[in-house]
Amino acid sequence: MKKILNNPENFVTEMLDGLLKAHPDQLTYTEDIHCIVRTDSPIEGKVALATGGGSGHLPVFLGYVGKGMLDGCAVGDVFASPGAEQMLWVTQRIHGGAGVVYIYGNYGGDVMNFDMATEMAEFEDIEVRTVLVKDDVASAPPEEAERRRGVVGMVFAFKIAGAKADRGGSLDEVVAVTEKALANIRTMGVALSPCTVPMAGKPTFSIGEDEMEIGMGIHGEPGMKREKLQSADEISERMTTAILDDLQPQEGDRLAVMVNGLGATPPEELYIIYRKVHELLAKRGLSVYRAYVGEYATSMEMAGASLTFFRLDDEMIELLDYPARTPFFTQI
Amino acid sequence: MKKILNNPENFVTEMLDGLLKAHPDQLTYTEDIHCIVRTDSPIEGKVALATGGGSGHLPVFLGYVGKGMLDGCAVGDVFASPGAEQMLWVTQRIHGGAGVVYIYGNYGGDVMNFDMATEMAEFEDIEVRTVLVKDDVASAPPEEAERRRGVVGMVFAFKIAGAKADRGGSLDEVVAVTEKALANIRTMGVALSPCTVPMAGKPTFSIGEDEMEIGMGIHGEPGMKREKLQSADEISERMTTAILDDLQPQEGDRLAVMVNGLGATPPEELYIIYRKVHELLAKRGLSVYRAYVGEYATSMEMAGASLTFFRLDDEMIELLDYPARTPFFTQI
Amino acid sequence: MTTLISGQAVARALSRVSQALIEQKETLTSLDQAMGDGDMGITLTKIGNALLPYCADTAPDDLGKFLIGAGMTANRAGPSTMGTLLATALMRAGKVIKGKSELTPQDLADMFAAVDTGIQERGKAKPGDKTIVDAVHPANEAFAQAIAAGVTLAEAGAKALQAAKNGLDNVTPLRSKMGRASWVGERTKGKVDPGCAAFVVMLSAIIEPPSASYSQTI
Amino acid sequence: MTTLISGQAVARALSRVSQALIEQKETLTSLDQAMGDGDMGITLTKIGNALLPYCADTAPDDLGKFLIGAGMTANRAGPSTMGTLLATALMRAGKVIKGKSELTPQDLADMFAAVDTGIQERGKAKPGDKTIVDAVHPANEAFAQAIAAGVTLAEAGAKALQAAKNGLDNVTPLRSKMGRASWVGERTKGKVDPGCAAFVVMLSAIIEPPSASYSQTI
Ligand SMILES: Nc1ncnc2c1ncn2[C@@H]1O[C@H](COP(=O)(O)OP(=O)(O)O)[C@@H](O)[C@H]1O
Ligand SMILES: Nc1ncnc2c1ncn2[C@@H]1O[C@H](COP(=O)(O)OP(=O)(O)O)[C@@H](O)[C@H]1O
Ligand SMILES: [Mg+2]
Ligand SMILES: [Mg+2]
Ligand SMILES: [Mg+2]
Ligand SMILES: [Mg+2]
Repeated sequence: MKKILNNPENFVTEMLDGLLKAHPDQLTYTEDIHCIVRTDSPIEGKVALATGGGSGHLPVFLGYVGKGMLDGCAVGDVFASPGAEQMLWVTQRIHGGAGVVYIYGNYGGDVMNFDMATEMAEFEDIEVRTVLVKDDVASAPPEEAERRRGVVGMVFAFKIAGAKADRGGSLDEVVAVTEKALANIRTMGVALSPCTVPMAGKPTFSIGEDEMEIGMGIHGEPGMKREKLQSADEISERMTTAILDDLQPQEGDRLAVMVNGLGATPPEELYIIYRKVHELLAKRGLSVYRAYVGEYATSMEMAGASLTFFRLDDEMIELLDYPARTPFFTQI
Repeated sequence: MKKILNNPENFVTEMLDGLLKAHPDQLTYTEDIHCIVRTDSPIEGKVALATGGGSGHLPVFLGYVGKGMLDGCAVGDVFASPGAEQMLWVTQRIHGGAGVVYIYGNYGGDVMNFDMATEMAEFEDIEVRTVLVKDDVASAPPEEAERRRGVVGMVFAFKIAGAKADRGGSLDEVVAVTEKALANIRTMGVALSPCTVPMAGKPTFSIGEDEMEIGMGIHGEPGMKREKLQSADEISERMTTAILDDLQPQEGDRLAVMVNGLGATPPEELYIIYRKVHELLAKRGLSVYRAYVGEYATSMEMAGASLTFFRLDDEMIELLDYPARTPFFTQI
Repeated sequence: MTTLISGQAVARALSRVSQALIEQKETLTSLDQAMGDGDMGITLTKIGNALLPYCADTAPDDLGKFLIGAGMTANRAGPSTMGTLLATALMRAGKVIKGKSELTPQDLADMFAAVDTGIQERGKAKPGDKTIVDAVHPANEAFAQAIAAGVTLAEAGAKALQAAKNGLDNVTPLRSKMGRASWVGERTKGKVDPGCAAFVVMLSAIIEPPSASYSQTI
Repeated sequence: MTTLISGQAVARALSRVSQALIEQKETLTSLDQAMGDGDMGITLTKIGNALLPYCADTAPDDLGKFLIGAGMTANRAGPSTMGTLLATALMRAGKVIKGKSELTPQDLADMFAAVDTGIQERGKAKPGDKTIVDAVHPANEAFAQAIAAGVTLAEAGAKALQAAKNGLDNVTPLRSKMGRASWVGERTKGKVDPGCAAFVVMLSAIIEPPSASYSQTI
């Protein structure tokens, strides 16, 4: 896969420079360009929300910094965690006196660095709480759910936490509602082609013309299994079943559904998937309250898609419907 | 490039079915599922706007049907014009008594079919006007500008026309303001990889690992020239210069800028392009009033990007800023 | 004695055209990929697949109505440039023989002329622009001349086909000036125009089996 | 007479480690692509490239401060799992020798033990999870034993390296239980853990030239 690049070493810095030039009304940075925060931060009295992680996943992570969602983001290199110091800078800048919640994916590097940042922030009397996203059912069986990685389901967590914080929720309330949301969110995905880390210059894995990876990671790491490429309907059914088996919803439950493209898969194909998913849910007596079809968390130019279900109740619906505006996500 | 498909023959129908299931509050259809209209159409007294064209370009065309933009869209097969009958159905359904404007790209098949539809609609006393989009500077020299094809610049035309119509503009006024907008809109693009029409099953063209197409078409048709792949900065400069030479803005002019991904090119790379473009414009004393970076018109899984400049005046700014909400485009 | 072409023969000819378009799908797609968007084989196959049942199910009593209906079917099935021009051709050909149930060679010549004019009016291409017009127009002229000279239908058909092929060859070295191919510019030089090729495919199918045998089967 | 390791020797060892990480970029990247995200070579090269000027520009007077500073530099340059563990290792090693400007073999053993504990505390991996711990922990134990037995530094280093290599081999057949590789599941069996490999690279660089010659150069 060919890329439009300058020196690969400057990939992230140039990307951020372009992003700040394109959205000067919404985003700025603190200390270092790799520490993105809202222009209106800190917001006094509001619980501040931060995330962080490797680059190469736009709109994840920093694309959700904005009104009704996150306050700041520590930006790592491609597929690499940001450092603890960066996280501390973001934390200091967005803290509005009501505490900070870190919401991010369950990856070793990120966990270690956010833990280091937490220790440093608490040293400065900033109260920090962590909510880890572990939504990928493909990454570990239910009995080892704690080991699961966090993928695109985090976008729903950002949305719910952001709405709760914007409406004046306390630190405890924001943490509780985000954990409740995540307890009801599951994702499963398939990859059809690999992606290329600009500095590596070659694809992360290679895969045959008629094969697919089941349960790939959003960093291009191989999935659990490699299989023959299936039809859109088969893939949709497979993902739907895997999630429902894990989430165990009741007939009559309302869901938010997200069909996420990993990068190279066109929106047309995502809607073909959505069609089948909608049909399968209807058969089980499950209704779709809101559908999100598009690119919400990518792996550069990887082809493939993931499916996320979020079981809703009235509280979740109110927060999901709450307006938001970021450079990549606008809901009215 | 691998695709997530069922029977390729059903590609468009299944895509539309999924889309209607995902956005039942916003979209519905008339007579045939390939004729997408707003759920609230016809809107009495409002000038109605229709577009049409081949599939495979989401969000173009039908993705811009919604409040503050278009009223309806005739949907063709992948990269193929819709038929005259479909266009007529859309026209009949959206007509709110104030006339209909067809806004679409300058492609032979589409022109012939929209012309046939116009003849049929006028037979039913529906006043129809046509505004052809011809924004691609790479497709013909300035002296043959009438021959140019329409690409992603049409999104700005939809936005301006949609705002004018929503604010109560008359048929003449909507046509005039859309033509004025288009006189100030230019696009230029490069492709790095081809795309595959599902029913053809093989890529439209083949291209070497170190090559790029200058001025490709959004249907995967080859461009004017094939060259060695350049750096992001070189590509950005090349596109910027080509457009500015043609548009000839004055120092101090305000522009809307769109960096559009063709499908497989990640948002990160689009921002790297935007960075350079912003810098080059600043050097020429041109300011960016609004930047749009993302996928606004794609060619399935083609890698590459296009750049669009839209020279603004106060009237255009007011219309550009006007809110809009469609399944693919929300602006507040 | 004037050769008369029955409605059944017209329906069979249209079926052969449909069949030929389906068979030539790959070739036409490849040609269109070289300087267009690669959809031509697909579109024309769709049209062929729509016309086959149309021909089987529609009584060719009024050949005018029969062909106009075929044109509308074609436009619904494949409204690309080539599909729309084919639809236009069928409708224009139908118009000039409204009400007739069998055709004289002169009717065929009138239909051919209407097709030529119709395609030029709808598409606004001129001879030399490197489009289907460059095959249709000389073929029409050759056919008219042959019919006027009173040769057999088989000979007139052969002359028209030769003229179409020559027309295709004549424009191959040129730069395409209309449609998508015009944007490919210089790179179209030396490449066969897909529209011309499609027309040769269709015309070959019409006169094959050779039109001499038409009179036997009617 | 007790061998004493000078600050300069420590700085040189850290430079050699940096150099080795840069040189092994491709190998480490390939290993990480097979069961991770393929960034390890890149991250460790970044750290190497940051530590080289750090070693050149920073006086190793207080070796504690020197190593803690190196850890912070490493975390800034490459905060991936391996980078963060390396940073943690440097900081923990620095802590136990705070204020010292030259080191005894026992200091080295204390540092090694702190590194082992630090990595396990930060990453929460246990021996057998198939992580860097499976190379570090046995190497630490072998080194401690050797030093306690009073062998030369060169011998102790060689023993530690051998233990690290054995540790790597021992876990290769196992399934990875921590980090990204754990999600690859069964497919990690039989593949070398990239973290173990990186540790072998680093340890080899520390004791190369063989630690016997340390005492000559100090
Ligand atoms: N304006 C025109 N008039 C007549 N023929 C045209 C015109 N434009 C293109 N053509 C013919 O159409 C062919 C392409 O047909 P097709 O693939 O259906 O076009 P498209 O994909 O652009 O809709 C060309 O090879 C040419 O012969
Ligand atoms: N929790 C952990 N504790 C110790 N070592 C770990 C842990 N998780 C992973 N590792 C080690 O880290 C290596 C991968 O490092 P790296 O590529 O930097 O990880 P990542 O890309 O996931 O940040 C693995 O080979 C393993 O040896
Ligand atoms: Mg990593
Ligand atoms: Mg076409
Ligand atoms: Mg074509
Ligand atoms: Mg890694």
